[in-house]
Amino acid sequence: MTKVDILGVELKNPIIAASGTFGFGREFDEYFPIEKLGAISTKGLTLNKREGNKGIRIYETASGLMNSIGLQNPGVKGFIEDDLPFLEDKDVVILANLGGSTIDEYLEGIELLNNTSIDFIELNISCPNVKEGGMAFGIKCSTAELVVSEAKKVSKKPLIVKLSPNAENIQEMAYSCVEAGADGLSLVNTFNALAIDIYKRKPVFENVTAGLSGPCIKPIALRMVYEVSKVVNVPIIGIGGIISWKDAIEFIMAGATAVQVGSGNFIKPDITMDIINGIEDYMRQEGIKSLEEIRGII
Amino acid sequence: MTKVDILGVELKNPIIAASGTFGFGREFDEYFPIEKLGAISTKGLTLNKREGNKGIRIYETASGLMNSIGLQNPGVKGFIEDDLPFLEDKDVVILANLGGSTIDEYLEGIELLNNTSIDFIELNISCPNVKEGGMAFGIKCSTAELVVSEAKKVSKKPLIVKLSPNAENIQEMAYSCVEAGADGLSLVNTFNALAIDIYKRKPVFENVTAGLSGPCIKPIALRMVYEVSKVVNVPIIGIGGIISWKDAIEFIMAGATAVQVGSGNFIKPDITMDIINGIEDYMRQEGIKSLEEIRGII
Amino acid sequence: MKETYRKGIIHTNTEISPNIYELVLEGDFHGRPGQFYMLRGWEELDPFLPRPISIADIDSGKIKFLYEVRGRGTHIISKLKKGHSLSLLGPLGNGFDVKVEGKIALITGGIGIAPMLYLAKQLSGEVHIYSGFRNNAYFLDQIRPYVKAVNIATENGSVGHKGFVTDLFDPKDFDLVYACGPIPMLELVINMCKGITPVYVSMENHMACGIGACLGCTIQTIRGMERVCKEGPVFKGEEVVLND
Amino acid sequence: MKETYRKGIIHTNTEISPNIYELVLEGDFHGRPGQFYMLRGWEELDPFLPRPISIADIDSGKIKFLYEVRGRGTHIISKLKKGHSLSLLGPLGNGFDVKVEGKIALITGGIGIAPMLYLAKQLSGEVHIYSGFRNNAYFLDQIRPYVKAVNIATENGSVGHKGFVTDLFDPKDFDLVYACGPIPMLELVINMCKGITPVYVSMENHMACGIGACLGCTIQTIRGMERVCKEGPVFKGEEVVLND
Ligand SMILES: Cc1cc2nc3c(=O)[nH]c(=O)nc-3n(C[C@H](O)[C@H](O)[C@H](O)COP(=O)(O)OP(=O)(O)OC[C@H]3O[C@@H](n4cnc5c(N)ncnc54)[C@H](O)[C@@H]3O)c2cc1C
Ligand SMILES: Cc1cc2nc3c(=O)[nH]c(=O)nc-3n(C[C@H](O)[C@H](O)[C@H](O)COP(=O)(O)OP(=O)(O)OC[C@H]3O[C@@H](n4cnc5c(N)ncnc54)[C@H](O)[C@@H]3O)c2cc1C
Ligand SMILES: Cc1cc2nc3c(=O)[nH]c(=O)nc-3n(C[C@H](O)[C@H](O)[C@H](O)COP(=O)(O)O)c2cc1C
Ligand SMILES: Cc1cc2nc3c(=O)[nH]c(=O)nc-3n(C[C@H](O)[C@H](O)[C@H](O)COP(=O)(O)O)c2cc1C
Ligand code: FES
Ligand code: FES
Repeated sequence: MTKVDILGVELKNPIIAASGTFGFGREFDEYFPIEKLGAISTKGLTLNKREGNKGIRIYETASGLMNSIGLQNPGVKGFIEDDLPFLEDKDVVILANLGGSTIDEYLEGIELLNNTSIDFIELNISCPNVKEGGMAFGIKCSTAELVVSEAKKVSKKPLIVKLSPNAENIQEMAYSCVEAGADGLSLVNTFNALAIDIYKRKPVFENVTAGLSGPCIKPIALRMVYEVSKVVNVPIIGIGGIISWKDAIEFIMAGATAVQVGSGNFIKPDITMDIINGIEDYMRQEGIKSLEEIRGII
Repeated sequence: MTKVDILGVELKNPIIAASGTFGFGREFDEYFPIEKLGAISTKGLTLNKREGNKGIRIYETASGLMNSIGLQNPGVKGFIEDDLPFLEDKDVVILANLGGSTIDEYLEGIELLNNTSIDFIELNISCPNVKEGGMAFGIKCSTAELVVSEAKKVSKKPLIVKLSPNAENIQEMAYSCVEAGADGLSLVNTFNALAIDIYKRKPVFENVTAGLSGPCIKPIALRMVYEVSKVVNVPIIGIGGIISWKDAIEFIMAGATAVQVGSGNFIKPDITMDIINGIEDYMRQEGIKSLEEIRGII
Repeated sequence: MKETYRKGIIHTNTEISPNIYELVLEGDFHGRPGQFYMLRGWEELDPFLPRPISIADIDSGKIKFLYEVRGRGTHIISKLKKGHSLSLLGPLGNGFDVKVEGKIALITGGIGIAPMLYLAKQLSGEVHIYSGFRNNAYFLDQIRPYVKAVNIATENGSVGHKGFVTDLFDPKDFDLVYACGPIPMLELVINMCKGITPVYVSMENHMACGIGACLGCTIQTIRGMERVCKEGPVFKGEEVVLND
Repeated sequence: MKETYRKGIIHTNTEISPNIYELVLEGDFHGRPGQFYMLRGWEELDPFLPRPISIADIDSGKIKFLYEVRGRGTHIISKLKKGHSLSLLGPLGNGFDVKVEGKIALITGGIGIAPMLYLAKQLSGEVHIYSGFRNNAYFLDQIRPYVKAVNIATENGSVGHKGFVTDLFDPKDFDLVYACGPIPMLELVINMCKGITPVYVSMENHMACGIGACLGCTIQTIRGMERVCKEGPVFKGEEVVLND
């Protein structure tokens, strides 16, 4: 009943664990069988292993949190060798979330992933672009287009581009990415945000700003998904502050084919199971046979 | 000790009641003497009286709220006749918050306000621009520049431009507005956001989207104030989710000369008094003689 | 100066019917029938806004509220126990006029019964109450001593008339009608009374400030948009423009 | 399958020293000394994250926590009363190794004493505890029966030695040291023990998931970044890279 199709891949349900909040699934599999999820987006990978950022990495805000993990990850090769086999043993759809600070880095990463069993590449274009002086690929359409079109040329996997809410214009960004070859879009990544330690008179995070996520951003993320759904014809994965089945249904009604749950995993490791059950109950009560019936209905 | 100077006007303290959350001060004056505030920004005025929007106008979200009041206001003339006299009787600095959907509307409003005792015009450029097809003046630099430079030509009052966080690039927007003649900037206005009634299968608000405010947006607003303070040399008024003296100090450390308290007024009518007292205590404890010492210190 | 949010210490907080709670706070509170308080039963920022709740009764040193658990705010309040405190602001709004005479009908739907005990106590004319509920009648035992007649309707017929309370009521029998309840009921009552009996209705709307400043709670009236928290919550029936 | 967040019914929640609370929950909980639980004393979204708190003791049908009220989360928990419930996830982390022998020193600073009762109970060697506080000593009475010697230092000298607990302690006297407390104290203990006695420290960091997935709680070790919630909270002193 809850199953959805994304670019020919069937998900048991529209609930995907969001990148960076779910590791590679191992820890959560101790709390519930992760096969019950629609899909899993891996911790953000980069071509080479990264240690991540120093200093405070997590800071609580009103109904949300800021993070500055700095893409600590084992590198694409490390993932393929050490983490992918675990996921392959499970019957679960996999999005390999891939970041990079140069286009070459992305392309090499994609080439390594091409020969694996992952289902989708989720291209994270929010990482600081070293060549453009630290500005992320995901802010200006022109830079985003560049990386997406190159990635599309190389990728043998369906390419989902993960948009940043810091993009100058989310509709134009979505449109540009699709024109450049994106097979699907996921949005939003974290909002660029600031916190200050007023006694130290310094930013809380060593990098000054950090990424805001959680229920606090939901109303903005939902608006962006809605706006994007008006200008593109590819599947959209909605992300941002989803912690209940009601939130998930709102994103679907705004036009999303599936949704990702990120920070919500921190308040209850099996929150995704509650969400899936809630969606099933709701569909039964409302006599909805397929989520297609309500997708983009508003 | 807490006093601050904005463009030659002295405020007793850096706490300003934000537009639209404080009416014209009358209701709050029953709970505390509004003269204790640094300043008051009036309910958003338009040249002509407006009835505002139909349907639900207020909707609670996680640590915040969405509003779609639709600029219900008595019009500039109505304000001057019926509300300004009340404020003139009080020893309080006044920002007349002015919106408009055409440039002419703004200019006529400014001309009427020129001959009054108000201290600042706070130009709200987030209203939908009728000529540009509903897109707000505050999204693209080019449109913002146009209205600001025309307003500056006409205004005899210092002109503070209130920026929208929906601007494509907040730094470029700030820079453009100052180039176009803004004497100061205030930011942020509400974030464009969406909520859906999943049982009615319709947006909660008749206008589909509405403005998000409150503590949920604070980390993003603070980042924007910080970024803007790096590119302009005019006084900045920080706004967004301020509900405690600590929040206010964060905005000052990020570069703000003063701050506005909006949604916070809804959780306690005299919350601004708690904030002012808190700032005084903090300054004493930390041996700070003037807020200049910590402005933009991070 | 009016008083800002103050603490009220909980004396009792009892579920008197499924999902319906009676909350009694200790302290010296005041207010007129039909006025309300903004209640905050939490210190955190989520839920963000306080909740408007009518005065159900005021006695020396105590105030009573009657509330239905609907969403998160009322759920939290329902968990508070004796000795806990909550914050409240009020009294707010205009309230019902009690300096009236003649035969008066109070018409309520569901939790709309909340302001009626305090109102009935203060009215001097002959008061009849007509109360409709979904399944269970509640709070009427407390009101009974202050009214001439109690009429009950439930949707499932478990108590009183099976059907709507408006089936029981004839405006021609009364000089004045006060009503509180869901909009469709109020609309029906207003239409029934049109040209026959003056009717006043207590309106609801989402609120932020509760004191008239944010313009969030306005409804359409024949005079234009008016604030439920300030010009209301009690409006003359014929002046309210309902168009759902 | 591990158990997700479960409810614990509050048996007692007592302020045993200013701002220091002892919380006892009813239920069948398990865990090793040095392990912790994530606690959530609220259903709302603000505060958003659960709070990591060490196991202070486990008895049949009961678990004990000792916590200091620092910010909003611990403040809310401190207001909960008998009969209320809170949600908790655990046990989490590695914990202290209790299968050790010889003379063992437990060194604590402030609320770092929290895991030591449960630890002392399970250690079989000769245990001495060295506890530093700002003003008031607490929790030691409960620990006393399980240790050979109790040494106290307070910053203001009100109880025990005036000064730091590290003044009282000589690593040469011990075969093993377990420490928990503020970073500067841990750093000092690690340096004192270097090349003399093996020392294990319990580390703290802001946490989101508590189960090893978010990489929010990592600290630098000689092997690279490691997770306090998974590889820790107990680390071998010489392996921790401290550079404040
Ligand atoms: C003047 C006035 C008097 C009232 N008196 C009573 C009373 O005595 N007893 C009682 O049970 N209820 C009363 N209500 C309705 C009560 O305010 C709502 O049921 C309550 O706010 C719902 O909050 P919640 O946390 O349960 O729901 P949520 O769904 O969590 O509320 C979310 C937001 O919507 C608002 N909201 C939701 N429903 C309503 C509503 N029907 N009216 C106004 N705001 C709403 C809430 O205040 C909050 O801001 C009154 C409303 C008004 C305007
Ligand atoms: C493994 C471990 C075991 C702990 N055991 C205990 C214990 O037994 N007793 C006790 O009193 N304290 C213990 N702490 C510290 C305790 O977690 C913090 O004091 C508490 O989280 C502060 O929350 P708050 O709501 O009071 O503060 P707030 O300032 O509201 O907290 C805001 C955020 O910062 C985090 N945070 C703030 N300070 C700390 C800190 N020192 N360590 C970790 N996160 C922090 C909070 O968890 C929260 O996410 C332990 C910490 C860890 C990591
Ligand atoms: C701790 C943490 C780490 C994250 N790491 C990544 C990442 O590596 N790659 C990525 O694309 N997004 C990452 N994100 C963003 C989330 O996948 C998600 O887009 C965002 O948090 C918004 O969703 P939420 O509000 O449900 O958390 C991270 C988020 C958090 C909180
Ligand atoms: C109910 C409401 C009405 C508002 N009306 C106006 C307005 O008329 N003009 C304006 O410039 N801003 C208006 N705002 C925006 C606030 O002035 C402020 O910029 C915004 O709410 C962010 O601050 P906060 O998080 O402290 O509320 C309104 C905000 C709210 C909540
Ligand atoms: S609630 Fe703000 S005007 Fe009524
Ligand atoms: S708290 Fe998430 S990895 Fe430790």
